[in-house]
Amino acid sequence: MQVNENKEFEPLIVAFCCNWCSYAGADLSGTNRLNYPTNVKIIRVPCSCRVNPMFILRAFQRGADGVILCGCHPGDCHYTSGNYFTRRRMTLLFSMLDFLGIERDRTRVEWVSAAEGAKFAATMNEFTEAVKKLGPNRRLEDLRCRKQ
Amino acid sequence: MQRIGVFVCHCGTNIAATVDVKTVAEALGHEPGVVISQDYQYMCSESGQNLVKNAIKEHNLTGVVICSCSPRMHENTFRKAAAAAGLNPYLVEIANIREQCSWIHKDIATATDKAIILGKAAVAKVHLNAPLTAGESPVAKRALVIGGGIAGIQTALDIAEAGFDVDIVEKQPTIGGKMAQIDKTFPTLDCAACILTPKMVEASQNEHITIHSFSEVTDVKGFVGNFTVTIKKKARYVDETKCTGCGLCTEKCPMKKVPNEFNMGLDNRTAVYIPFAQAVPKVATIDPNYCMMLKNGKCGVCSKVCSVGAIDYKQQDRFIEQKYGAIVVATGFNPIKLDKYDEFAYNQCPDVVTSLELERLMNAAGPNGGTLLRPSDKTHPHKIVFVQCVGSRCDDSKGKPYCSKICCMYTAKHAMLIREKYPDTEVYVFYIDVRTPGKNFDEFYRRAVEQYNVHYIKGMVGKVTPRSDGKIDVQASDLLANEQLHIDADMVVLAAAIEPDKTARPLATMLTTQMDTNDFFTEAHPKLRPVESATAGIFLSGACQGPKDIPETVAQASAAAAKAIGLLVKNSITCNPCVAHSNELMCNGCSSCEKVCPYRAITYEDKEFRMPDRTTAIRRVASVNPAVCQSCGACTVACPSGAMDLNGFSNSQIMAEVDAICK
Amino acid sequence: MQEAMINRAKQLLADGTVNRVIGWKRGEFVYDVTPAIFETAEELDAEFVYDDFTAANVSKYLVKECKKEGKILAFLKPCDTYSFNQLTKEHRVVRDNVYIIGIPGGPKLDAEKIKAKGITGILGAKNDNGTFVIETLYGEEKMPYYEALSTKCESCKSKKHVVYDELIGDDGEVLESDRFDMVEKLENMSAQERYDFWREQLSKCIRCNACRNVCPACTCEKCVFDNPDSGVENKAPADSFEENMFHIIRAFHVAGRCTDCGECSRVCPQNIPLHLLNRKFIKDINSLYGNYQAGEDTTSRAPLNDYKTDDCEASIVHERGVE
Amino acid sequence: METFTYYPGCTLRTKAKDLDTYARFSAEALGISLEEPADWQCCGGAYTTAKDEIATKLSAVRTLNSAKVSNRPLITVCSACHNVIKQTNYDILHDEEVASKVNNYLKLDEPYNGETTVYHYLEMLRDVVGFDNLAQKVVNPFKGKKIAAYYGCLLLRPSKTLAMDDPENPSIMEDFIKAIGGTPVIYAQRNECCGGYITLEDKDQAAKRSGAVMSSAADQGADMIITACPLCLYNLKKNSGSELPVYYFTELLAEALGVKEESNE
Amino acid sequence: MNKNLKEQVLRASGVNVLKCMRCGKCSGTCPSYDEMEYHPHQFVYMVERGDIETLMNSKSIYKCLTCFACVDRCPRNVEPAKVVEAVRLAAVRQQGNNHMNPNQIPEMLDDDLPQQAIVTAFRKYIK
Repeated sequence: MQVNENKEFEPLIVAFCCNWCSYAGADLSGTNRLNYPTNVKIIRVPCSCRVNPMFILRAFQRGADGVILCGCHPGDCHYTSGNYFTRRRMTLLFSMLDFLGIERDRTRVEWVSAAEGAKFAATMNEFTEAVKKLGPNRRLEDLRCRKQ
Repeated sequence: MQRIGVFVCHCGTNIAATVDVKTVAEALGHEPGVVISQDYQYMCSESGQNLVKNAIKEHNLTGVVICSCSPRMHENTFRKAAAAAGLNPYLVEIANIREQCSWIHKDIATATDKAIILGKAAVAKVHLNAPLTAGESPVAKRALVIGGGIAGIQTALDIAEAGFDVDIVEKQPTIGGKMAQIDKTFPTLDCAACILTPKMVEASQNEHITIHSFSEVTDVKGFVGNFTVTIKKKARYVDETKCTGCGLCTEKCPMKKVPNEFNMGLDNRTAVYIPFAQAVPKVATIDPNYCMMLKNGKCGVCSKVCSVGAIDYKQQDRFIEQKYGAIVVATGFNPIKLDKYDEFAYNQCPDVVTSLELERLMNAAGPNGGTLLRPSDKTHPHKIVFVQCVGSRCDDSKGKPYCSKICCMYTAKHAMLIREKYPDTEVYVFYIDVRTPGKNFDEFYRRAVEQYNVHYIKGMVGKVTPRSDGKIDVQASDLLANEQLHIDADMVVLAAAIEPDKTARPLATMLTTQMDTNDFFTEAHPKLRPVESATAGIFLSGACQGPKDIPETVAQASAAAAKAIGLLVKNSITCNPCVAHSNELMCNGCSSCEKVCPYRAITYEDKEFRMPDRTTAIRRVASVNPAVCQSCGACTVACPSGAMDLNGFSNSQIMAEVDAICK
Repeated sequence: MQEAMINRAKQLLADGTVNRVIGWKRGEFVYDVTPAIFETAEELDAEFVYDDFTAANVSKYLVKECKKEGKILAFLKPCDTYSFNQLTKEHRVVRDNVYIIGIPGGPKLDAEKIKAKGITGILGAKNDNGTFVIETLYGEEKMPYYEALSTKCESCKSKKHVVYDELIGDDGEVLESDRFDMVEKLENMSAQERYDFWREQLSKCIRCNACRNVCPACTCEKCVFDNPDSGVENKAPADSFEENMFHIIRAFHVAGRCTDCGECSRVCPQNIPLHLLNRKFIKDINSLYGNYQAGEDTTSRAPLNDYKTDDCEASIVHERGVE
Repeated sequence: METFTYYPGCTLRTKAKDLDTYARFSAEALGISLEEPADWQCCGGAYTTAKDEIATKLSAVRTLNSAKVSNRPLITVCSACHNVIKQTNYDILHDEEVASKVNNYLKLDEPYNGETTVYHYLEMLRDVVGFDNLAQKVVNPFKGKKIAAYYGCLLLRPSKTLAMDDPENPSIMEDFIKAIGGTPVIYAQRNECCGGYITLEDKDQAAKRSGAVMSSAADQGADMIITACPLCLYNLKKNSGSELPVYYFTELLAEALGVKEESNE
Repeated sequence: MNKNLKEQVLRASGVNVLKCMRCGKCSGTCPSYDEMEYHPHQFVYMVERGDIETLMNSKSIYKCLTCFACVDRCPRNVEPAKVVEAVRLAAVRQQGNNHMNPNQIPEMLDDDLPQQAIVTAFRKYIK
């Protein structure tokens, strides 16, 4: 994302949300008119376990400043076990990104149920703020793709 | 060449007040492949839908993007509209610009920008959408009920009533389950046998019902509509088709010292036995652990006295295989073992009994012919102490964390029946809470207190000390009086917690259904789908899903039957076409996908392939059963080569969305 | 050793147990030893080599070989047997089609390290009590033995064969090794230092795919980076990110499957320490989900295809380590 | 001959010499060598459950550490010592705070981290010697004797920590009785408290408790009662008002093994 | 209610009093029940309410035998005996509040009394 000297840095946040809990939770925060920043753009997936590490890396490559993955709470997965696999995969992936020196606050996994509209909004506010503090993602970004 | 139509909804002012819909439509009109981009007041209204339909026909659209409310709301509406206009319904994508944009943002400029980006992502995705057709899978018109207690019997009767064949598999020699052991039922005090046995007979006589007694399920393959189940018919050493149930063999059998499990071991039976008079099927069974003929080849009395020649010492276990469309689990419960709670002296004193043992002690067909006598000396007890919550409501390290639900009511029943029949007997009930939610339940408990003078004491028994004079010292707290009591009781009755039958856990593995940490089957949804398991085609009936009394069990049994019938009436089931599929050319056959599939939808086969160098090779490749796949996508990430992909949420589709958002 | 191997191979060829042998032969230089197939006793006598430069893991070659007619004899070093087992677990090799002779492993030598000492024209070498005596075109040279060791042998994890039909020489034990020391050292650096370290290393990558081609866990019919449907198809690094992406994804794909054989780093022409990425995953898996050694057996579930309901949350990454 | 570190405790050196002597001679007869650490201290008699008590745990840790240094399991025989030492060891193993505080205090050559295995003498008989082997070495069996085992509270509880036997349905002492040829008597009060140290200031309460134990055992037909605890023995003998004879289990063991006489010499 | 005292008792005992379901089994099994003014279940409940001083001033804290019957038998794993011990420690740790004076000991002794009883009493009664 662009850094304008006059304007505050506005990070681009990609949020992957599972259809059954977190996407519904995001809808609920809409229904309840709970604000969160426009920086957050949601991509719907059937289950958090559908999220391939490649999607996350690609988002960073193309200019995302933060990627957050939301799924059902452990034990509540619509597919019973999907989020347990997600948890292992993302733990290891994030640990690897951290190992490569990528700021660890750019990635996050959060469990948000369909009833947690307020938690969804609060999480997005908080995460956007955290990423904003880090500034633009330079370490993982593909320079070619940066907007002029 | 793609021809995509974009339709931006105002949703009255819901969207239009914060998102400049005209600008959104205008901007998306410039996206590659978009041939028409329109906005409208209410896209979901009939005229809105007509707008979409007409555009599809007029512009010969290959894809449609609706910018509107959440797809969870109207995705189906617009898919149907597209189908009506001749466009494959899976070529429709929704951009959620209401719940995830207009409703949460205030600034029109930034909200409009975001709506455009969300629209672009949907356009990018729809470019890659493929037309999908829902597959169909046939339904075998036969149901299996596992467990022949009241839950299984009721489910089977209801399914049979609808005209479908149904098999009951029961591991005991007779159906009837726990209810057959119960004396009277609450809150009406009618006799359990009087209401259960007619149902057992009805089940045995129903032309649609086959009862496999003394049998177990040993293997389950397949999926909804198409299960193949292996049933082990254990050798009972008696030819079921010949035995008339006359009982002569049981009279003559010389081995008479076998603990009678039907009477909770309170008396003995013979090695060849019929569990109880009204058993169904009324067929004898030989217990190989005690039969002298089977153990050392000496005896053969039963064979000699049997006039129809039904005894067959050479009988072997038999396996039968059958196809089923639906499976209902009704494996029921058991009281827990009380070894851990010997402060109540259950292992030290025969006059400390469980409630189920008390049922048998009071039952007319029980060891004492219906007269309540102490097991130790067959004398009449004059003072009886009931202890509630033994092993229920415990910390995980100490017992079961749940309330067993039925104990408060059956204890009130026992107390009342004893006071009714033996007014000279004093009855004490130690309780933590008396839990009586249910129709006429609290009234019932109050009758025990007010009409029958049962002493309900809030507190808990802490130590039971049997004495040589036959009395049992019961040391307990009375919390309301703030006293420690010692009662010289003649009998102590423990309300043991109930737990799922031990066979349930291996069965759940075979069925790929989920269980909770207490081994109760998990329902598909705790409120809205209480009698279905998360695995399609597997239904839950009775206490296997959680503690239940008889009326609840019967209600759930009928509900499970209704769900099973709803499946069996279909000739075939439509499958969700958004399922995983494997590209055989790239598949490694490594089994990673299979390991993460919660539905066992993935199987492997060795297939012959023409290789690029014109040779042929046999390779192990995965294939997904579309009738079983539920589209979670776990396999797609487990697959290293990207051979496994998911219709509707493919790698390239999601990647296109990512690119569009990050552009 | 070489002679014993050739003799045994000849016997097995002669009695029909196997119809070919996978071993190694020498290329242009004495240290240039590569895997090769031998079908006759004569070929064996002529070219079969096993010496201190024979480091290559032949397990991966068996993916293709075991699909052919007849049984093949493979000589596997301890580390190679782990790879073989892992491939068996993933149904990539057919155990019954391979006759395995376990042979004692390294330590093997790295010619690059010798050359780095300015020693050229190598003709042969032997270990003389910790001193490495190298015979060259220009006479005898000496260097400390351990300085010539292949990186992958410096921290050997096991001398034990986890699968074999017979052994030549004795079986060893699983070793305590210091293989995670470097990973730990990196973990203790600051994020900026780690980033700088990896940026420097990964920017050397020329996407020659040698790591992928040698890796016994990378046996995909078609690599995801060559798959047009994957959305990440790319054959060469166009920019710094794609090197990151390639190596992260490659490491992720072999996480829980990598036996830590070290071949990736051994073959990298740019000397990128790629094995550190794999070891990072192994170290994390061991500490978060319990010790796991890929290839130790053929039945256990790979950690990424498994879970426990009380696994740690991903936020553990944020809570531990150096910022 | 297997060797163990043996912790007698203060009482076994004074009022409960019998418990100790018989234990030693019996062990020798069973081929087990008990080695006493040179400078043991009193365990303190009671384990303090409070998390903020560190000083009261130190002497137990010193004992545990001396067993660790000699690289042998630790054998105790007095129920109270066993309880204190076992609970302290559990704390060190399961509570990092306790472990670090204790080690900060003690400044041992090498920190003690719960390495020592603690056996009660009865556990040694069951798990090391084996009751079957013991039975074979018995020369004077207690044939026809109805013997009631008294566990009291300290041997069994807290059961999670002591982990010797089923706390409500123990069998180790009954199995011991069977091994020496006697007939065990099961009675409900065998795992209830004798009154313990309350005897110091409330003889009535001690009498009530020990009386309940003794009458329950007598009621079930016991000829004698055995215990592993000096304080139990005291309460049951002095305070219960019962005539039922009370012995240390080691005394019966020594007699069964035929070493009682030499122990008394 | 004294918040500090409550905190101190909860911390020292390590007991989560909120797990109690008020069944009263601890008091049902307690061998010292009749000697106590406040009974084990009351200890748990009063600590939950923060009413510690009443307990500290009661003789009940010296009547617990620490036999752990309540600890082992509590269905909820609450461990009442540890609460009693923590309250007693809070009491005896106060200046001049030792429950026993070493000078009293000789008169308590008899020929057979094992010193185990005395060392135990020191642990329990004196700071």
